[in-house]
Parts: sequence; structure tokens; C-alpha cells
Amino acid sequence: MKYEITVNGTMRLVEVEATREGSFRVAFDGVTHVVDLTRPTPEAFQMLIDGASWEAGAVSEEGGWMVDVMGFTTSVEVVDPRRKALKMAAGTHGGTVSTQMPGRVVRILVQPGEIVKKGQPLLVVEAMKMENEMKTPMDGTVAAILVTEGQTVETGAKLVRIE
Amino acid sequence: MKYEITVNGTMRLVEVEATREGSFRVAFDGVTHVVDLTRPTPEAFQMLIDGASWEAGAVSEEGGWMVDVMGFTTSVEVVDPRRKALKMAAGTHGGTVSTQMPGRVVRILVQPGEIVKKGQPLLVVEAMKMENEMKTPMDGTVAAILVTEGQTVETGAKLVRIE
Amino acid sequence: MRSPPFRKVLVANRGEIAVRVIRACHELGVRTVAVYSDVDRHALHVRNAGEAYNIGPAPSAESYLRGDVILEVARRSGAEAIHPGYGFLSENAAFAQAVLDAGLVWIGPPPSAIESMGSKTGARQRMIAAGVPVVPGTAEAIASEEEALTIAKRFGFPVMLKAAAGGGGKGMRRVDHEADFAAAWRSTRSEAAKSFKDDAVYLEKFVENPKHVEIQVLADAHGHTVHLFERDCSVQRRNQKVVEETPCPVLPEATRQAMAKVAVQAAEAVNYVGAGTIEFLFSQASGEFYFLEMNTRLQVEHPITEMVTGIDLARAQLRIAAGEPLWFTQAEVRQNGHAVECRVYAEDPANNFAPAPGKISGLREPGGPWVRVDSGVYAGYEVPIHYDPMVAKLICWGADREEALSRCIRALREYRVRGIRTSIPFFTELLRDPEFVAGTYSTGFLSPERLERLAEGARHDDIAIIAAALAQLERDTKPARAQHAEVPETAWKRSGRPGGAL
Amino acid sequence: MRSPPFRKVLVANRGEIAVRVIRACHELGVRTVAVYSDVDRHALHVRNAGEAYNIGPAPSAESYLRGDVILEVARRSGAEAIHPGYGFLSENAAFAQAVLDAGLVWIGPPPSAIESMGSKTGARQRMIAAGVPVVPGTAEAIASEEEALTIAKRFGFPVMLKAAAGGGGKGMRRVDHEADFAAAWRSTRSEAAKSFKDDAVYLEKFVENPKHVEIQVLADAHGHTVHLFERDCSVQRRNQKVVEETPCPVLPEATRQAMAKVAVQAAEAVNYVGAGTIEFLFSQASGEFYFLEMNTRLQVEHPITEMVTGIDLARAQLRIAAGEPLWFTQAEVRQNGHAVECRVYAEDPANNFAPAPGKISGLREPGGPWVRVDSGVYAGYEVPIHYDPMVAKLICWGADREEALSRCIRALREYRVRGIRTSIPFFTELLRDPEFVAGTYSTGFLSPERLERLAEGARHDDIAIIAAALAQLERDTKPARAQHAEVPETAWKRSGRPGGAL
Repeated sequence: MKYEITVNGTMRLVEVEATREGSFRVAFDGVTHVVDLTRPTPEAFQMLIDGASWEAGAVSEEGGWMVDVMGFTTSVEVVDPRRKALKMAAGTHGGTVSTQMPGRVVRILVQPGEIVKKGQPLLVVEAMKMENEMKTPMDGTVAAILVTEGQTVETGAKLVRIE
Repeated sequence: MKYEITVNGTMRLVEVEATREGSFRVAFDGVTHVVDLTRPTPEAFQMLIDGASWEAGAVSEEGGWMVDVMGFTTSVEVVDPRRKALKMAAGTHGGTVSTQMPGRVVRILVQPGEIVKKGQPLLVVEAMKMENEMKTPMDGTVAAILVTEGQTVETGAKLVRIE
Repeated sequence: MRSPPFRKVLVANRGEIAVRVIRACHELGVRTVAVYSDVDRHALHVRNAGEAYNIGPAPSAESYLRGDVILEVARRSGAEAIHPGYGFLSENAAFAQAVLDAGLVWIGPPPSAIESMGSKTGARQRMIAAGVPVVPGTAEAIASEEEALTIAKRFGFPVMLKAAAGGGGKGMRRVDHEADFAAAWRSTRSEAAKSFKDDAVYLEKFVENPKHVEIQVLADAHGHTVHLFERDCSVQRRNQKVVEETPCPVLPEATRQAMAKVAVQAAEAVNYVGAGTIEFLFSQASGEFYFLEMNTRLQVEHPITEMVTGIDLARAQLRIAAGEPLWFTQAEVRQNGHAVECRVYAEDPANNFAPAPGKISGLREPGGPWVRVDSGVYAGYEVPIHYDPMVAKLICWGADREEALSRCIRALREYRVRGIRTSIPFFTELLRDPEFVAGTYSTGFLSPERLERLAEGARHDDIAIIAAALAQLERDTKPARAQHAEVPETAWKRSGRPGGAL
Repeated sequence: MRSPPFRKVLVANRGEIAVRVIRACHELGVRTVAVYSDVDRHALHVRNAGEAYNIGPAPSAESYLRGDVILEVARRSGAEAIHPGYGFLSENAAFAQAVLDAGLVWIGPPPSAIESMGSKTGARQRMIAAGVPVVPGTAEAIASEEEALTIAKRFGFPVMLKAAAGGGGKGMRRVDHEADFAAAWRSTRSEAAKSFKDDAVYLEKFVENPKHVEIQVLADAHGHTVHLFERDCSVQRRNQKVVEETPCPVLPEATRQAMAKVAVQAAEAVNYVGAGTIEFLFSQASGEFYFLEMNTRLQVEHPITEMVTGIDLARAQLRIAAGEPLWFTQAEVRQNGHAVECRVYAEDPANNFAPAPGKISGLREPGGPWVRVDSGVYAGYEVPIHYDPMVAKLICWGADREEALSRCIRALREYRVRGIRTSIPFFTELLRDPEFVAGTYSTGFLSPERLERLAEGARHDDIAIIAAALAQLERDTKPARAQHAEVPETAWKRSGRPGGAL
């Protein structure tokens, strides 16, 4: 199987195949790794990578996996190139800003119809006694505000639609 | 709901009813307890029993639950009296001796057709470098031996049928 | 066996400190009462306590700060004493008084001592009277530029000019040389007038690259006060302590003794009883130290003092509150080895340390020799959005500093918290930072640049790629499993995180 | 930072001790190689190691005892040294020699020292020559009843008569008084003739109600040997240690010093290098002590010594093996406070301590101050049937014995191991047993009656009933959930457990 895997802003083409039960070859950046895999718990990937013991947790999230290694957690985007064309077709020129953090909406800073610049704060979500600005990742127009001030939101809740 | 609950050889009639979400009344031995229940993890029963905080683990096992409290684990048999009649009808005059411990059958001590007395060892299962005798819980005749020497058995494996 | 100091104690707190106090009670044979807000029914302190009662909705103001409700629970459950932990009601003199008025024991200092130390300016005056060194300053507005310059020269440059009506870091200006003084004076005044409609300005000595060093004290109700040496808490972010260690790696022995002596003096000046902490600014340049404030409660970082002295501070609080005289002398308190604490926060180091509450899907805490975890969470626990983001503390002891640090790095690498992001990986880098290892770091250590560098250093992208490839392959080759819908807004959702890099 | 003692070490073991050694290596900056049998791919030591290699099928003889395969892994992985842990190959002199012959470092004593202490009779002779007290006995068959009586009177009653061809506790008879001697002599001889076809009998002094007390020693390769005080390991079942503590609560200081001196003598007599333990029988009645045997490896119970001395024994082994001279003197080694260890076995206390392997469905290890867990398992781990039933060790330290014991009880009550039965609840009762608390217990302490009483005392049937009722109600009122079939043989299945009470 071939995947386009993006982590920390860099996309790599990764080829992975099972060689026998629990054993895999994973190739990227010109190197092929031999990986022996076992799953001590449902979220744990215990890997012997070319003999070296590494363990990662992988929790499914939209567009890929939330992966932790040695305590460091990062989002890894995985795209199957065969499905990519389909996705591109379905793509939009706008999008919805969501929160990946539960909290309470304390202030809304924009109005429907307002023109916003990439990086501009849209609203403020409070969690754990800290206020956090939610910014737009692109230029556009505020099409809809999907929450109200004082509302408690869960992870993944849609906040603002930009077009 | 009424249950016949047996633990450590003593059977009690226990009445349990939900009063509201997470709140219950449990009555036995002439005392009614008010219990607030929450489930922090799938196997944990976190209970405030008349205000006192207790926690038990309950794992389903045949005939009831394997319950641990403060580290002590015991088998609790639970019978619904309404279903009891049905069960009694289905009951037999013999039964099958199983193992609740995985291990390896190292010696078989009886033969098919042999008459055995309650408490008599039937075979020896080895686990963790220790040999453990499996005994018959009643008088009877060995109807069938369901394992062979050297065989590895899992928890719950049927060893000998007695009639 | 000794008889328990109390029959039953109510712990008016949540999280790891409630768990900590409950442990101390149980070890002493004291029964415990926990209180919990609506979202804390599942919390670890409820699971560990002897009894537990609901005290209201999630917001602290409606539950953990409701002294009246808590007193009612104490009455109903028959608790004899109340331990406030830290935060919440712990430094609320009025609540302490209410506890006493209800005929219960307050496991903390007398309300008068809390009061005395509660106001920064009041505490400063009191400490000056007690002969405790404070940062030299005028505290009151200065009339003229000439007078101000005279004072500045007396303190020695650098000095800080501060708008009397300012605060929170606003309206301040540092002056390094006499030549710059006149201009600085004028602009601070005019800015103060503009910003705060009040041009009053006062002056303070500026302590360069200070360390935050604090002394733990313990006093009984019979007039004995001892100190348990210092803690270096200079590793701070947003004025929050992040890593603490003891002994302070650069404190000269004579200064340690002098600082400890002053701390005992300070505690005695307010007739202190129980466990308390005197915070100082320590200048590595001049060797001087200055009183900052007193915390009239158990500190978050108390475990490192426990590890090097062998004295259980939470147990000591209970015994002292029950009237027991101190059972050891100052001479018997020794600093043995070295201890470090890392505060594990539910926050994302790669995303400007944004809060990261959520469900802990997997947890494996480190163990083995001299590794202590004081945790308020467990596998399967949902870290709520309403409270402090600290979920646990990792404390490691070693025969010397190097042993303690290497053990702490080992423990951090074993630590697995899955489902939420935490500051754990950031610590593995921080503890190997050359300036940290040298021990000379000051309160300015965690600059934005260093924070980012340390967070980046913790990445293991190659391993993450392999794991994600295997996870994806597993999903794609097991088509029977329920699959999460992949929607086109993917990139948007990710970038919607606060401070997102996109 | 100190430079690591080795670049890479192979740990030839599994379970908690492999995890323990890997931790020590990582703290010292040493990379690690684990080995595992077919059933141990999931094991914790593999998860924690730097590299890991399969060495064969589950049975130890085909994997963990395969010295040749392990040496091949060492060669292939580039390990410089091998740490054997305890058990398996740790006291195999031939393997130690093979390691040296392969040009690798053996993290343990020289093969000659293992050899010297390996044979009980050889070790006894060697110790007598070195002036170490041994249990008085003839070791060889005695020709006549008269000669035997003379010797018995010289040793003093009680004595033991033992069939020379016997063993494992068979063919022994205790004689308390001279008057009984003749009859005992005759019946022991005739029984020996019948049972072993050999009527040769020898005689040993019987040590009444002895304590098992052992001394930890540490020796470098430069001729320095120090002791790290004693451990009381008298709480035993089936000759297996169950609970250990240090200091021994009843050892007079003069005896402690004498025993420690003798232990150093014993180690020096065999040119010992590394960590080792000299076991003694200590008679509380007479105050005498006798050499029993030497364990030429790290002991299971080494952590309690670490807790009171502050010396990391596993790290010390690595540094000594790398040739480092001891970095402290005897005078600097101090006993600070008190430590207790409970060995957590996967066994059912309520069912005659039958082995209880299986899957750990839930696990919450205790934490907080001075609580150490050295574990070889995790939540979700299947404890295999092939190896020792010890799954973890709980070690607690306290400023004094009472603090250590009360802390240990608190920790045991926090400890949750679900899905398998363990000895944890039994310990909460044992640590409160009056004879244990008095400290006067001997090796006969865990009589069958006491074992049963302690196991029974740990029951909480009322709570179990409530939990089972709630669990059943939950199942019965959620009919959509998959339900386990209930078969009529239920009662049979339960009674089929070994030693079942039905």
C-alpha cells in the first residue's frame, strides 16, 4: 500500500506491506525498514524497527492519526493517493473552523458577512482557566457563526464557517 | 429485581432497584443500602454506599461475577429466582470438571468407568512451575476424560465428565 | 501503633493534592471525607476517599469555593478537621475562621497569619519590621526627579520605575544607568498619566536574572519553628512553576543558612503554625536575596523537600494540627541527595502550550527506584475543562543531582499519557538543556525561543510516520471495522486549534 | 555528565528484574538489548528495552536458559556486557565463563566465586576455613549411637537427625531432650534404611524459631568490599520469601555489626566482585547466627536495601563491572529509616495460593510518597503460565518501621489488579498481624492456619454482594448487550478449581 503521509508540514510518500503475520516493510525517504509489530493494548503499536524497540500510540482522528512517541504527540495526516482524486473533486474553496479542545465560548470577535484575513482571531474559547483565540487559517468571508457566547463546546465542534 | 446471591458458601436474597440515574437501593440481611454508582472504567463499580466510597471490579464469569474489593477477589454466584425453575429442570445429576486456571495437563489419575469419591484428585495441571490437583466435587463415575497428558489447556477448558 | 491525630478529616480540594492528603490521612489511620463537583463524581480523589459528598456544579465558585456547603458536609459527615490543600479556600482567612467558629480544626496556620501574609504590601511592612530583607523600593510615590535619583543611586542601578496606579507588568520601565534616568523618569510619568490618569511613580531596585528560591518551614503550636531547606523554582512559564529542584544547584552554603534563618524569623513574626513557604528572589550576581511573599499552605512542589529530608509534610500537617509538638529538632533535619519535580500539564507543547483537556485513553506511569508519581488521573479519565491543567507530578530522587536528573529523564521516557497532549516530552528536552544542567538558570530561562526549541526537540517524526502507516494499513486491510468518515474539511479542522501554525 | 560504563548491555532475563536492569542502564546512558521467548513478545521488558530479539519457544530450557543463543544475540547486536538478573543463568558459572570467553563483560562475580558458593557442602567447608560460623553439624554419617550422643551433647539440644541419603525435608527427626535420643536414633536409622535403602544418619544442631537474616555486600574489582546492612526475610511460604524488611526489627546492634563483618569476610574469602548476599540463620533465643548460603547475584529483595541506604544496586553493578572502584566508604553507608517489600504473586490466597495466571483486565498501581512499584506487567497483559508467578514488587519506605508499615498498608489498599487473583489482599492482613507487628516472627510464621486466617480476613463480602447485584442489574436491564450463556454446570466449574472448597 502507498500513502502520502504528512507530519510537521512535510509530506512523504510511504510504502508499507505485510511480509508475514506481524512483520512489515515500511519504505520512505529512500530507506526500507523491517518492522515487527505487536499490539499490547488497543491503542499501542509496539514495534521492533530494524531490531530497535519503539512504541507509539495511535488514536484515530480526522484525516489520519494522533500519534505519540516518547510522550510527544503529533497529528499525522494519511492520504491514500488512489482516493485522492475523489477528495480533490469534493474539496471546497472554504471551510469550517472547529475546535480540537473542549471549552466554553467566552467571546465572539467577528460578525456574519465580515471579511477576515488569515490568522485573524474569530472567537475566544476558555478551557482550564485560560483563554484561547481561534483563528482563521485563510482569507475569506464569515459565512456563519455556529456557536453562541457562553456555550460549552466539545472537541471537534464547528465554530465558524468561512467562504 | 430480586436475586439469590451466593458468596463464600452463604446464599442471600438481595433486592436491588434503580431509584434514579446512577442511584440504587440494595437490600439484604434486613438492611437497605442507598448506593450512588459510577463507572470510571468498564470493569470498575465506584459506589458511594450510604456515603462511604467503595470500589469493586466485576468481571463476568459463568454463573455470576468475579468481584474484587480492596484487592480481594471472590466468585459471586447470582441466580434470578424467576429463571431458577427453568434451570432446575435443565440440571443434571452429573457434571463436567473444568479448570479456571490455564496450564498443562501433566498427569491423569483416573480412568473412564472408574468410581470416584468427592474430593478425589482426577488429574494434575501444571502452571507457573507448580503442580495443582484437580478434584471431583462429588461422588460418581468417570464418564469421559476430555484431555490428554501434555496438553495445554486454557481457563474454562473441560477436563473430566462425571456421572 | 500511634493513635490517629483525628478520627475523620474532610479534604476540601480535588485532583492530585486531594489524593495526596487522603493518602496521608489513611496512613495515619484517619478516615477521610471527599467533596466533589458535578463533573468530579469519577475523579480519583473520590475513588480513593473513605466517603464522598457532592457540593455543587462544575464551576469552582459554585462548588470548591463554597465554604458554607463544605462546612455543612463536615457537620453531616462528622469530620473533626478540614484540610484545604492548595488553591481554592486554602489561603482564605475568613473560611479558616469559619472552620474554627464551627468548632472544627483548621489544618493550616491561624487565620491571623493568613491575613498578615495575604496582602503584599502589608506583608512587606511586617517583614521589614521583622528584619527580613525585601527588594529595596519606595512603595510610595516620589515627589521629584531629584529625590528619585538620590534614591536610585542609594539602591544602585539598575532600578525599576513603576506607575503607582499600574500593575500586571504594565507601566514599568527599567533604568540601567544614571545617564538615562532623567529621560526615563519623564516618560514613565507621562505614560502613567496617559494610561492610568495618575502620574504618580515609585521606584524599586531591579534584581537582575534572579532565581526564585523558597524555604519550607514547619512550626508547631508550641513555639517551635524549623526550616526544611530550600527549593529552586526558577523554571517558570507565564509566572507558573514548571520544574523545581532541591537543593538549589548554585546557592552558597552560607546564603542557604542565612536564607533559612530569615525564613524562620519571618514565620515566627506572624506566629505561624503548620507548613508554610517563604519565597525569595536570589540574585546570582550579587549573592543578595529578598523576601517576595509567604505561601500559608502546602505547596505544589512540597514532595521534593520530602524526598531529601525524609519528612512527610502532609502527615506533619495533620499531627501539628492535632497539637503534637515537633518530633525532631532543626539539627536532625538533613538534606540527603537531590530531588526534581516536573509538573505534568494537560497542554500541547507543540502548539504554544494550549490547554488540552480530554479523555485519557491510555496511561502508563513510570515506576522503579526513587520515582514518585503524585497523580490526579487514571486511564479512562476525562480531564475536565473547568480546573487547573496540572494532571500529575513526577518527582525523582537521586544520590546527587546528576543521578536525579538522569532518573527523571528515564522516567519521563517511560511515561505514557495517551488521548491528550501533555508537557511530558518537553521536560525530557528541558532537563538536558545546557543552561538547566549548569544550574545557573534564572526566572527568565523559559524564553519563547527556548520553549519552541525544546518542544521541537522532542519530535520523533520518523517513528510517528511508521506507526501511522501501520495503523492505516491495519484499518484499510480490516474492512469490517467501523471506519471514521473522512470529511473534506480535514485541514481546516486541524488548523482551527488555537494558535495553529497553518 | 559521567560517561556511560558501557555502550550497550544485553539483559538475559524477563519480568520485573529485566525491567529493573533496563532502567538502571538507561539512567546511566547505556543502550539495552532485551531477549524474549515466543510468548514474551508483548512483555514489559521488551516494551522498555532499546532493542529486542527472539531467543526461542516459551519453555525456559528452550529460551532463557539457552546461553549459546543469548551469546549469539549479544554478538549480533554489538552488546559489550551481559546482565543475568536473578534466576535463569545468573548463578551458572559455565555461562559466566562462556561470556568472558566470548570477550564480553559478565555483570556479576567471577565464575570461580559462583562455583565456590554453588555447592552447599563446598561453600560450608570454605566458610568454616574463613572463620564464618555455620550451623554445627557432622555433615558425614556417624558410626555409632554413642558417638552421635556425644556430639549432640556438645552441640546442645535440640538437634536434628538426618538421613544422609534423604533430602527435601524427608528422613529428618528433631530431638529435644537427651532422654529421647536413643529411640530417635533407632527409628531414624530404620526409616532411612526403608525409605532410601541406606541407614547412614548425620546430625545437625537445630536452630529454634530462626530468623532468616541476610547481609548485602558490594565489592569492586580493586579489593574493596563493603556491606549494606541486613534484610529480614523470615516471612516465607514453601521456602519462598513473601515479605522482607530492613532493618531487622529485633537484631541487636552488636549482632548486626558482627554479622556484617562476617559477611564481608565471606565475600573476601572467595574474591567476590559485584553485588552479593550472605544468608544467615539468626536464633532469637541464643542470639547466635549461622551462615546458610551465598547468593552470587542481585536478589529479588534488593530494593529495600536501596531505599534505606540510598545506593542504587543495579547501577552499582554496572559501574563495578566496568571496573570503577567503589565511590563510597563503609563509614558513609548508613541505614536511614525503614523499608518493606511485598512480593505480588499471581495466585489465589483464598484457594490455598494456587497459581492464577491470566489476563490483567484492569490495573492501577499505588503511588505517592515513598511508594515504589517494580512491576513486570501492565493493564491488558496476559500473565503466561510458563514462568514464576511473581508479577510485581511493592516497596515502601518510612522514617521508622511504623511509618513504613502503615504506608505499605495504604498502598496495598490502593493497588488494583483485575482479571487475575493476587496475593495483595493477604498482605494487608499480614502487615497487621500482631506477631508480624511485634517483629519477632520466625521462618515458621506462615503456618497453614495463619495463612488461612489472613486470607479470610481480607474478605469484603457485603461490598462484593452489592457490586454483583448492581452488575447483574445492569446486564439484565440492558438486554441489547451480548450476554454470556449460563450453563447448568456452573457450580461444577467453580469447584473444579484446584483445592476448591466445595
